Formats: sequence, structure tokens, C-alpha cells
Amino acid sequence: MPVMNMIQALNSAHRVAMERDPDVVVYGEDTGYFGGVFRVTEGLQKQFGKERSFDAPINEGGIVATAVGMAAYGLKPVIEIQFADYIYPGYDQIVSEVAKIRYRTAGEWSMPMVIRSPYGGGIFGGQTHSQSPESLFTHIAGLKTVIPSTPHDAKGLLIAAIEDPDPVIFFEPKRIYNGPFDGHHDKPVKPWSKHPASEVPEGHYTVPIGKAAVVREGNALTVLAYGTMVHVALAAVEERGIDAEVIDLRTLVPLDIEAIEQSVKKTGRCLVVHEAPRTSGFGAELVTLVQERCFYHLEAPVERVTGWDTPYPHAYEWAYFPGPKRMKTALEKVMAD
Amino acid sequence: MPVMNMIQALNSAHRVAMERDPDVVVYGEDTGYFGGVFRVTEGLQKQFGKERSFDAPINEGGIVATAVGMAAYGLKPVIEIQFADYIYPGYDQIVSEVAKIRYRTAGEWSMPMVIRSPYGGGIFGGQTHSQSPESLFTHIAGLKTVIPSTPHDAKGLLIAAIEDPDPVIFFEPKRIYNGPFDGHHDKPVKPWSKHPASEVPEGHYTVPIGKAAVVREGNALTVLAYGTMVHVALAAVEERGIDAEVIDLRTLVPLDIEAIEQSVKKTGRCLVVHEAPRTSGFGAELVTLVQERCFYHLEAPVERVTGWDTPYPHAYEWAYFPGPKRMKTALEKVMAD
Amino acid sequence: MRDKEQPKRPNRPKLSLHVPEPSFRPGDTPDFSSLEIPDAGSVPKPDLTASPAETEPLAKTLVRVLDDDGKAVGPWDPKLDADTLRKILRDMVLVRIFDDRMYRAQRQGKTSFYMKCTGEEAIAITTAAALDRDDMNFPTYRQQGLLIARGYPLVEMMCQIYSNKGDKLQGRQLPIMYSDKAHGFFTISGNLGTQFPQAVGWAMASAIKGDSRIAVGWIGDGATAEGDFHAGMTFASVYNAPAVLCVVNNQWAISSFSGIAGAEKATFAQRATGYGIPGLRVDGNDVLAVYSAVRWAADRARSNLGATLIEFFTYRAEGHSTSDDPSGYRPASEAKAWPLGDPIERLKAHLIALGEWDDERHEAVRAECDAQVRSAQKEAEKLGILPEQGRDNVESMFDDVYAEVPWNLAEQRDQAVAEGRD
Amino acid sequence: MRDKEQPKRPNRPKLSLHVPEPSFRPGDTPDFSSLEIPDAGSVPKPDLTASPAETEPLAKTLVRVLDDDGKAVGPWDPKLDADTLRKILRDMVLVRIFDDRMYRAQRQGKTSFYMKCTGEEAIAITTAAALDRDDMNFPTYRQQGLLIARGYPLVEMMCQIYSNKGDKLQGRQLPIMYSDKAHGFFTISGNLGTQFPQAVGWAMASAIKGDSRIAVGWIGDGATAEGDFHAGMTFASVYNAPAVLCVVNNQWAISSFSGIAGAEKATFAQRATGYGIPGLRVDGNDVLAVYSAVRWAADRARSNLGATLIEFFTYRAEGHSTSDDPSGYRPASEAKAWPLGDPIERLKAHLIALGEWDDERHEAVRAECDAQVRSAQKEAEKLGILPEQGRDNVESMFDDVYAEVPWNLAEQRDQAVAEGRD
Ligand SMILES: Cc1ncc(C[n+]2csc(CCOP(=O)(O)OP(=O)(O)O)c2C)c(N)n1
Ligand SMILES: Cc1ncc(C[n+]2csc(CCOP(=O)(O)OP(=O)(O)O)c2C)c(N)n1
Ligand SMILES: [Mg+2]
Ligand SMILES: [Mg+2]
Repeated sequence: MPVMNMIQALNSAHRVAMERDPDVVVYGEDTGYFGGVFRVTEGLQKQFGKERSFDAPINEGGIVATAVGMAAYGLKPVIEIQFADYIYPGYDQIVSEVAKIRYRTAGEWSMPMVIRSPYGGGIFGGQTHSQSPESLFTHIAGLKTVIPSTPHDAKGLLIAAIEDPDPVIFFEPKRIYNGPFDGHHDKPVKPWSKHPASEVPEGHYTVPIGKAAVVREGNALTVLAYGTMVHVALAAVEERGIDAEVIDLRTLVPLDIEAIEQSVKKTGRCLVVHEAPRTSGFGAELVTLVQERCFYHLEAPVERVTGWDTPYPHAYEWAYFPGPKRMKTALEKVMAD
Repeated sequence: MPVMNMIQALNSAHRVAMERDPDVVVYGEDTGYFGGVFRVTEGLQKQFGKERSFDAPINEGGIVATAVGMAAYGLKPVIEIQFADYIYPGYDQIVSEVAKIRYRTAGEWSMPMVIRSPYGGGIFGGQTHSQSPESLFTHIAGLKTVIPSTPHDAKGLLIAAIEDPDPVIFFEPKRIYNGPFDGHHDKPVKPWSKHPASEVPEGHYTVPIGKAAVVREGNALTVLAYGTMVHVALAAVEERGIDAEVIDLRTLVPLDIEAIEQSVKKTGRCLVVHEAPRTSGFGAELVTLVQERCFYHLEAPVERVTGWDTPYPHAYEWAYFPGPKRMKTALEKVMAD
Repeated sequence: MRDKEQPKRPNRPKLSLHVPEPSFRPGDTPDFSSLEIPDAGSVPKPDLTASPAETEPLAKTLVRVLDDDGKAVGPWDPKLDADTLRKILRDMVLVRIFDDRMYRAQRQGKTSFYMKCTGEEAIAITTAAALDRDDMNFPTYRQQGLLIARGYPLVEMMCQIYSNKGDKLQGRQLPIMYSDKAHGFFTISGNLGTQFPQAVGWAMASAIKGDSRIAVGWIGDGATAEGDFHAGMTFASVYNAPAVLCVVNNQWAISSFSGIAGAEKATFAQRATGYGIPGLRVDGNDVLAVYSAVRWAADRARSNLGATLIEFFTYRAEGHSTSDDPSGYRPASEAKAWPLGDPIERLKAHLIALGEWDDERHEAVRAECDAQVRSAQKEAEKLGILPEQGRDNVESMFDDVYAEVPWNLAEQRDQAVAEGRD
Repeated sequence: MRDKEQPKRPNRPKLSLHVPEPSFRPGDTPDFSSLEIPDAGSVPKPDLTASPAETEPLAKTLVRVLDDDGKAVGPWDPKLDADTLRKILRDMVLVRIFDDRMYRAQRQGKTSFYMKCTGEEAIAITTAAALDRDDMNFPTYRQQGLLIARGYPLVEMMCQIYSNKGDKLQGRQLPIMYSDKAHGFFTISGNLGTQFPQAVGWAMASAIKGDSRIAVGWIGDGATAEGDFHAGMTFASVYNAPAVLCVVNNQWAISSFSGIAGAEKATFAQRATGYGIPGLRVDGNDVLAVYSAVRWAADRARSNLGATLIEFFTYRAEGHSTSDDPSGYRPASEAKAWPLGDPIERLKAHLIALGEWDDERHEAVRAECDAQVRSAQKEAEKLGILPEQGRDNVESMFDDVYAEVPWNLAEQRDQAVAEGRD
């Protein structure tokens, strides 16, 4: 089976989807001729022509708005927001339009589209190339939110998202585009090729939206993670030698609540991790659901490991990023309580 | 003492602040000559002149952006977003600029401004005049979020917000502009004049940002609420005859965590209520904080009473709005668990 | 030190903020005699293939066809047959009566909200007449005329207004936020401006697919200030999108006049210049001028010549909505004083001048429309009015958030159904 | 039925999507001979009080002063004294050397990111010369020249770039996102376009307070597509804000050329027309033209005549940033072929033509600037380079989110300090 990093896998997902469905069109800032600043759309213009893969003006609101019009026409736009930090100018169109059109028309119109965007920290990108705004989308009814953590899932989830009848916010953890970063920034980065999930089928397959993956089984506690933090969590658990079950959520909305409940009821302890700031982050929803549904199984408070409630500070990357140390402290705390 | 409804109290707050500080300027859509669609800014243009109270173009992003420029100059803009549902075109300026400028300049520039906006449901306003987007702001470090529930607090909090050195998102529960609606939509609405908190001092005073109010003392459980839901909660508690402590948060960020902890540790049970959709609503943060800090005091899972995870459906106003019935069911559940 | 405390320079003039003010406020006697209105027929009509630069003068004037005597004059006369004109006239009469009845229904407590298009009927109705039946509109809340002109059933509209059992939108939308795919009418948004670049996206899709249908984007004068206006114009310009982009300048945005959107300094049609697309400024109360302009723009779009911006100059004769009382910010007599008149009266006069109409036939049509509206209303009200709604079918509230109901909504639905409403 | 499956009409032309394409791609030989460049001195200079409409032709041409022989010609010649010109020349040389050193520092792993303004130095530096010292700039990341021209210490800039102990922004911002109030330089945002309407707000504030200082808003060609551009233009037009609004059209936005922002159909200066404010299009590599245009616009603003939009036409001679390799999307030889030349060479030639300069003095200045940059770099690096940062003072990370540290940040600070970093 071909070995791909996450960028190649995402590129392959685009190609597969565009080959199968002539209504799939792809655009965004710098995504056309050049193939995107992270090269995810590389070669699409050459293969599918300028009418299906092109550059867009720097107007994220306009990119989303035109996608709304295209979806209304019957196309399936897959649009790229260059960095998640730049999604806000398109926020009104996403929240007020994309998310609500199926509902407000009682299904007369639907909005099948994928809004892809690299997100997250760990690249010394400073305040505006590091953000994790997922909870600003999980709060919006009508949107699905998907975050892959491996090349295999990235391709399968992106194809599933493109084929999904509903709009999907697809955040790509840019820190792990090229390798499964485990938070040890001082060590050399492993390439994806060393990771089993870099084996990616050439053709069409999907990873279902709404299904989490138990990436490590265990009995002592449950770790809920997504994106880059899956790898950080796994490493911390291994290093700390804790019999933890690690769940890669993969989809935040709709959440795989069964997988979560099942695990926490088994382990009785839970740790929730994400890069986004703590207050009103998606972790709050996870903790709340766990305490609502597993209250009488909990042996200790559910802990959160998150980014701090500050903007993302350039030089303090490794003091901000929830890395191995913070993970281990939290693991110990949940186990001790 | 003068008796005011919430609109009059907010109007009075503007006047007091503008009289005391010549740098306070007020603008927004229809806020000038006409005094705003809810008349909160009525008469300000007449009293303070067109240069300090004027109408703005319909561009929420531009309204916020010019306020950033004015704050950078040294003014204190108080701007109105006509409905909270229309704040999204200004979201980028709020999140990327207003919230981050003090931080990214290490305090060289600050952004003292107030962004006022009527929010919430209960007025048959349909999807775009009913929303409660507070959690989209509580997640953003650098912003304060304030929501009053009475005329007295509205005036005192608005003056405090205007005098605050940091940007404040000031959401006004429009359903209770004219009277303390308790959720019983079939009964005649009581006017504010029958409520003690309609006694509002004429001149300057502040209600501190960051301090909750225990609006009803009790021992059986703690209800955390804000805005219109304070009145709905109070009514439900009374009607159900439960010895509940009801806390009006008043400020969501920075939260009065002490008041919450103290109460929940006393009662051992907690109910969190808001109008916004459940998933990733501010309730999730409240529940999480309570379980993090009061875990060993909790006798039952913390419950949430919230809006549903759907857009706000016009005709189903009273099936959507978290009214007395839903409140009572939840109260019973928390008490029974 | 705060910036503003820096020393001032007395040798420099003091700057001052200009805040636009409309000509008349309550208490003033409106007098529009200084308004420059070009003669009907005086504006040239360029070739479809004219460069946008050549069309620049058209953005600063007013394309008019109907003269003061009700004659159609000049190069923009579309030379429509009398049947077409009578259909337009009837549709305008129908919309006005519809608006009046529904406004009253709101006042009677039968629904929560209503918005009229009184004085602006010509724009949407004539545009519908000038478009192909399968061209697609992205309207605002003041283009109910598009639906009526395309024969959308009044009962359907009313059921939406009442959010009742006949409402295909299932009571989910504020009254008048219609949606109908079959009538080429995209779902109206409560958020101003959003539909304008969406129209451009639809047009781009039509071009991508080698289709021949075009899109029409609508926006109000006030809403042109939104970023979405710029998005629509930019994408239309860059991709040469086959779209007709319409600004309905009725001079008011709730209580703010068009000067607060920039109209003191330039026309809205002139905005087109900076995007290299043609801008036409058109007398929006002149059916013939509206028809001709839309046709010209639509033909350009269909010929792969790209988008056109049209400013329809008109006057919002009544309040912004049922929530508004305009006497608080403009003279009550202003509508009457507005010199470009009433589109219905002007078309009526034209048809009479042509010998194709008379007062009796007009009155007969009026009565017929009135009866039609009343009977539709009766039928609609059989299916309920708003105050009775929202009790049944509570479970429907959880449909259509997604194609399939996810677990959280399924749970919430069960809860809502079990609980019942207050 | 999906819309697109509706029957097509064979009697209609097939629509098609136009996607703009730059003249040259990698592999092509760039040839700009068809580019229309008006002769220096050929464009008239209107009165300050000229109506915006009168200035419309200026938006379609190119204000140029320096002719091919290095002579200053025509009505826009600002007739600057040689000292002023030499100061501008030196500042340009200094910025270029600074850029080269810092670019190299990034390549050496001393910091994370850098952005040059090579080829565009004239614009910011000359604008600074034409403005008053206390006018306020709202820059993008490519106006480092403003700081250098106003004498901001190079060491301060470098410390920011290294996020080191001397960085007054405490390591919180990406390199080159400077901020300095005392030098009238508003904090650069990573989010494109946001500063443009902010500048207008500052200008409005200045007008509200009866001040005499004006604001200058900056934006790139690509970023003009953002809604914020429209917001800035609209508010500037409505309130007659005393602002100079500058579009730096360097023809590229990362890998997209200016056609993707609309430049195929109209100039960026022409956008001004639709807002009723004057638009000037200026040779951005011609120091004299830049000076004169900024002065004209600033004088208008100071006289309460409102805002002016200036498009500076230039060419981004190098990559977008250290993260970009332009040879992937344009010919590597394009910069050399660009006919409007290098601003430093052009001003140098002018000064030589005036008899006020020669190659030796130029070389001396170059060497002097080089020494200045090197010595600043040494000093800055004493305070650290990026890879060593972020270990000390972790608690400072929690300051300045608010004026006072709230309980949640205090708790997080304690945790962060206790934990230490990885
Ligand atoms: C984004 C947004 N901001 C504000 C509003 C509130 N609002 C509704 S209609 C209106 C005035 C619109 O004026 P105009 O565009 O001229 O349209 P008209 O009502 O005259 O047809 C305003 C401010 C809104 N609906 N959406
Ligand atoms: C809102 C936003 N969208 C996208 C980006 C990513 N981005 C950074 S620079 C750039 C190109 C800007 O081009 P232009 O405005 O022409 O400025 P130039 O770099 O040429 O000076 C892009 C797309 C961003 N920083 N902000
Ligand atoms: Mg209007
Ligand atoms: Mg550029």
C-alpha cells in the first residue's frame, strides 16, 4: 500500500473525490496554480482544469459565500481557508448561512460543502498561525466538525466529508502534516512513513464521520483527544506507563458519545486534552457530557489539559503548547485523585 | 429613587458616562438621530452632539474596526450591534483585534470599549433576532462578557464596562427590556416598576464587573443563571417550592468563581441554565468548573437547562425557550438524583 | 501620555467629523425641487459589448423611459406589448394589496412581523418579467414581487407569514423570509447582505457547468455598506460571473438615510466602476426603464460579458417593517412629496396614454386582486395563524438541522416531546 | 431534481468561468513591452479642492515624475532639496540591507520568519518623509520602512524579530509584527486588512477631537479583496475622515497575482470612484511621485477635504516571506524584467543627474548602512535569538491579556510556572 504523509493523503482525497464526482470544485487562497501554501491541492488544477481548481481572492467571507451559491446550484465546493486563524471573516457566512440553510428551508436547500483549514500550534506561527478555534464551530447547530490525526484518517474522513450531505468544518492539525509530533520538540521529528497509519489506500475509501477510534486500549483512565494531541497523549501515556485508554475523537460533532461513555464507565477516570484555550473550549463540553452520563462511575474529577487562556505567544510556544510535561502532571493528578 | 425599565437605565448609563468623560462616543446602526431600534441611545445626539452620537453604516465589522482606531487614539467608544445575531460580520475585528491588541503590544495599546448588543429569545424574532452567542465570546481571551438582568444592574454594569480598561461585550437580554419576564408567556408581563431592581439612582454608580449576585438564598441546590433566565429560574424555584440558591452571574468572564464554589459546596447540587444551544454553550464551562472544583461535594450530576441544538425556530418559540416546565423538570431531576 | 493629549498645532486647521444628515427631518416640509432628474429618454443606451469604462456616465445619471405625459421615449424604451405591461401592472396592484392585508394581519395579532414593499413594486415585478423563468434570484425581504410575478401561490406566502400548518418552512422562519426553489427564489436571510455574494457563487457554478442560466443578486442601499457587497462585486469581477447585481436604493435603511451608506458622495451604481463592471442607475419607479436595464444586464451576462450592477433609485414609501414608525425620523409627508411618483400610477398612465387601459379596467383589476387576496387569506387562515402554532409536531423542530438526526438532537427531541411546551 | 440537471437551452451560449492568469508563468520569458507606462510628467495635478469626479482620470494612469534620464519633470515634481532626497536614499539602502541581514538570520535558524520589502522601499520611506512626524500609520507587514525612516532603532526591530529579552513585545508576536506608538506605528496584525478601517477610525477620532493629525491606512493589492477594505472606504467616505489610504500594489499576494484581486478589470485606485473620494495611481518606485502624491492627499485630509485613496504600483521583487519560493509560480527572471526598475537605482540616478551624488558616495553610504546593521545585529543578538527564548519569565505570558490578571489566568500562571516547560 502507498505510504503517504498527511498532505499527500489529503491531496489524494481531493483527487479521488474530483474523479468520482464532476460537481466537486476546489478553491481558496493560493490553492490553484500553486496548489496551496501547504501544497494540499497541488496538481489539481493541472489534472482537473481551472474551472474546478482555482485561486480565490483574499476574502474568506466571499469564499464561503460563493460556496453557498455553488452548493445551492448543486455543486460540492471544497474550500480552503489558508489558516484557521483567518476563518473569522467568513464566520458570518458559516454561522448565519451555511449552518442554517437546510433548517430554515426545511430541507429544500442543503449545503453540502467542506471547509478545510490547517489549525493548531507547534510551528512557531505566533498568534495568527496557531489557533484552534474548533469550539466556535461545535457550538453552531448545523455544522459538523472533523479533525483527523493520521494520513489514513485524513484521507478517509475528507472523502467522507465531501460525500456528506451536510457542511463539514475540516480542521487539519498542521503540526502533524509531515510527521506524528508527540510534543517532544527537542527530539527529531519522526516522519509519517514510520507510522502504520501512513499506509493509505490509493483509491476510494471513507472513514465514517461520527465515529471515534480507540487508539490505545486501557483500563486505568480514559484520555479524550483529537488532532496533534492524540500523539502527545499517546506518548505521555506510554512514557508514564499508565494503563490508559486513548480515544481519538476524529469527529467533534456529531460526537461518538457511545465510545466515550463505554470507555469512561470502564475506567472511571477521564482526562480531556486540546490545544485551544481552556475557557469554553471543546473540552468543557466533553467534561460536561462525561459528568452528565458517567457521574456515578467517576472516581475523580475529569481533568482538562488545554492551551492557556491567552493568545498564542510566539516565543513561548513550548510553554503554551500542552506538551508531555503538562500531560504527565495531569495524568498523575487524575490517577491520584 | 427614580424607577426605570432596563432601556431607561441603559440610556441613563450612557448619559452619565458621556457627561463625565468627553472621550466617550456612541454609535451604531440607527443609534444617532433616532436613538436605536430599542431606543437605548435616545436623546444622546441631541444632548451631546452629532460628533459624539451618530448613525453608522450597516457594517458591523466597520463599526468595530473604527472603534479600534478610536480606542487607539484615546477615545472610549461604546458601540451598538443592533442584534447579537448580527455581530458575526464584526467577529474577526473583535476576536483578532479588539481581544488581542493589549496582549500583542505588551500593553502599549489597550482597547477600552464596550460592544453592546441586545440578545436572546422570547420575542418571536425567529432565527435572526433571538440568538444567544455568549459562548463565542467567553472562549476568546482578552474579552470580558457581561450580561445584566435588572435595570439597576444594567446601568451599574454598563457604567463599569465603559470605565473598564478592557473591552467588554455587553449583552442585553432584550426580552426583559420592559419587564422581568419569568417564562410564563401566557400571563400578562409584569412591568419593571413592580420589581425592586427598577429603582435606579439618577447619577453615577457602578456594579462591579466580575461579581455575581446571590438573588435568592437556599440550601438544597444552586442554580447558575444570567439574563432573562435569572427570572425564569427564580419563578420556577418558587413555584416548585425548592430551597434553591439562585446566582445571577452578571459577568461570565471574568467569572465570580468564589460565589459559585461557595454555593455549590454548601448545596451539593447544581443546575446551570441558559438560552443558548446546549453543545459548547457557556453552561458547559460552568458545569466543568463546578465538577473540577466541587467534585467531592456533588451529590448528583450537574444538570443543564438550555436552548436546543437547533437554530431558533420562529413558531416554536415556547418549545425552544427554556421555560418554567423545562426548568421544573430539571430541578426535580437534580433533586432526585 | 494618551495620544490625544499631544500638543495641538495651532497653525493647522481643526479637523471635524462630518455626519451626513438627510434633507428633511420631522417638522420640515419636504421639498425635492432641487433633486436633479434627467429627462426621460435623455440617456443613451450603449451596446452590450461596450466597455465598462464607456458605461461610466450611466452610473451617474438616471435611465428613464416614461415621461411626464406617460409616453415611453428614448433608446431605453423596451417596446413591450400591452399584455406584458398589463401583467406587470396587475402584479404590482396585487403585491400592494397583499402587503396591505398582511400588514393588517400583523396588526391584528395574527403574526409577529411584516414588511411591505410599497412604492417599490415595479422593481422586483418588472425584473421577474425581464428575466428568464429559470434564472435564479437571491433576494432580500423586499422582493416579494418576484414570487408574485412568477405565480407563486399567495396562500403559500401567507402560510409562511402565519407559520401555520401549510407553511412549507415548518414555522422555522420569521414571516416573509420565503424560500422557493421552483420559483427561483433563494431562501431569504435575516442577515443583511449575505445573499449578494451567494448569487455570484451561483452564477460561477452556472458558468463552471456551461449552463445558460444567470443569477440575480439583490441588496438594499443600506446593506451595500456590508463587506458582503464588496465580496460579491470582487468575485463577480474576477471570474466574470454571469450575474445581474441589483441595489434597491429606496433611500432609507430603517431610520438612517442613504447618506449613511455613502450616497452623499457617489451613487451606488458608481461603485461598479472600481470593479471594472458596468453600473447603471435607473428610475426604479419606471417599469419600462427597469425592464430595459435588467434585460440589457441579463443579455450581457448570458453573452459571457460578465456582471452588471444596477442601482434602482426609488423611495421606501412606508415604514421599514411593522416594528418601525418612520414619523420619528422623517416627515410623514415625504412619501407624497417624492417626485418620481408611484410606479403603479405611472404605468397606469402610460397604458392609458397608449389607449390600452382605463380607470374602470383598473378598478376592476384592483377589485379582482383584492378578492384574490381575501380568498387566499381565508384559505391560509384555515390552516392557522401564528398564535396557535408551535404546539403540534414539536418533534419537527429537530429535523433538518442535519440530513439525519444525530444522537444529541434525538435525545433533545425525546425530552421536548415528553415535556411538552409551556 | 438538482438544479443543474434542469434542461439546458441549446439556443443560448454556454456560459464559462473566467479564471485570471498572469502574463507569465515559470518557463516563460517575461516581456513587459506591452505594459502601458505614461511618460513622466504627463499627468496633470489637480487642485486640492478639485472634486473627486475631476480626479477620476488620475486613477487610471500613473503619476510619474522621474523620467528615463533621471530628470524630475512635470507638475507633480515636489521640488525636494537634495538633503531630503539623500535621507530618503539612505533610508532605502538601509532597509534593503536590513532586510537582507534579517532574511539571512532566519535562514540561519535565528528566528522563525521574516518578510522583505525589496523593490518597494520607496513607498513607506517616502511616505514617512511626506507626512508629519505625529501622523499615525496603520501599516501592514511590508512597511518596515516607516519605522526606519522615523528613526526607530534597528536594535529594537531586531529584538522583536528575535523575540528576545530586548523585545518590548515580550516575544508575543511573530517576527516583524512591530508596534510602536511613539513612532506612530500601530501594531501590525497577522490578519490581513483589519488595520485599514482602523486607520479610518483613528482619523474619525482625530476629527471628533478637533485635532490636526491624520491617519494613514495601508493595505496590499491582494488584501483589498477583504471586506475590511470596503469598510474603510465606506466609513472614510461617509464621515469625510482625514485619512490617506494606501494600496501597495506589488502585483502579487503570495502565489496569486493581482488579477485574482480584480486588477484585470480596473485599477485599485479606481475603487475610490464608487465612494466619491479621489483615487491616485502612482509609480511606487518613483520617490518623487510618491512624495508628491502623499503630500497632496495629506494636505487634502488636513484641510477637512476628506480621504484619498492612493495606489502605489510596484513589484514584489522577492518571495512573499521566508516561507515562500516564488519560482514555483512566476519566472525567476521576472523581477529583473520589471520595467519600472529599482527605486534605489532610480533615485540614485536622479541625484547623480542633479550633481548631488556619485557612485563613491553611494558606496560609502551602503557600507555605512551595512556597518550600522551589522553592529545593531550584534547588539541585538547579545539579548538572544529565538531558539533560546521562551524559557524565562514564563509568568509574563499571562500578563496583558487584561489590565489585571483574573483568577483563571493567575491559576494557569501558577501551574505553568510550577510545571516548567518541556
Ligand atoms: C447583518 C445585519 N445587520 C443589521 C441588520 C438589521 N437591519 C435589518 S433591515 C436594516 C436596514 C436595511 O436597509 P436597506 O439595505 O436599505 O434595505 P431596505 O430595508 O431599505 O429594503 C437593518 C439595519 C440585519 N438584518 N443584518
Ligand atoms: C485574513 C487573512 N487571510 C489570509 C492570510 C494569509 N496571507 C498572508 S499574506 C497574504 C497575501 C497578501 O497579499 P497582499 O495583500 O498583496 O500583500 P503583500 O504580501 O503583497 O504585501 C495572505 C493570503 C492572512 N494573513 N490574513
Ligand atoms: Mg433601503
Ligand atoms: Mg501584494
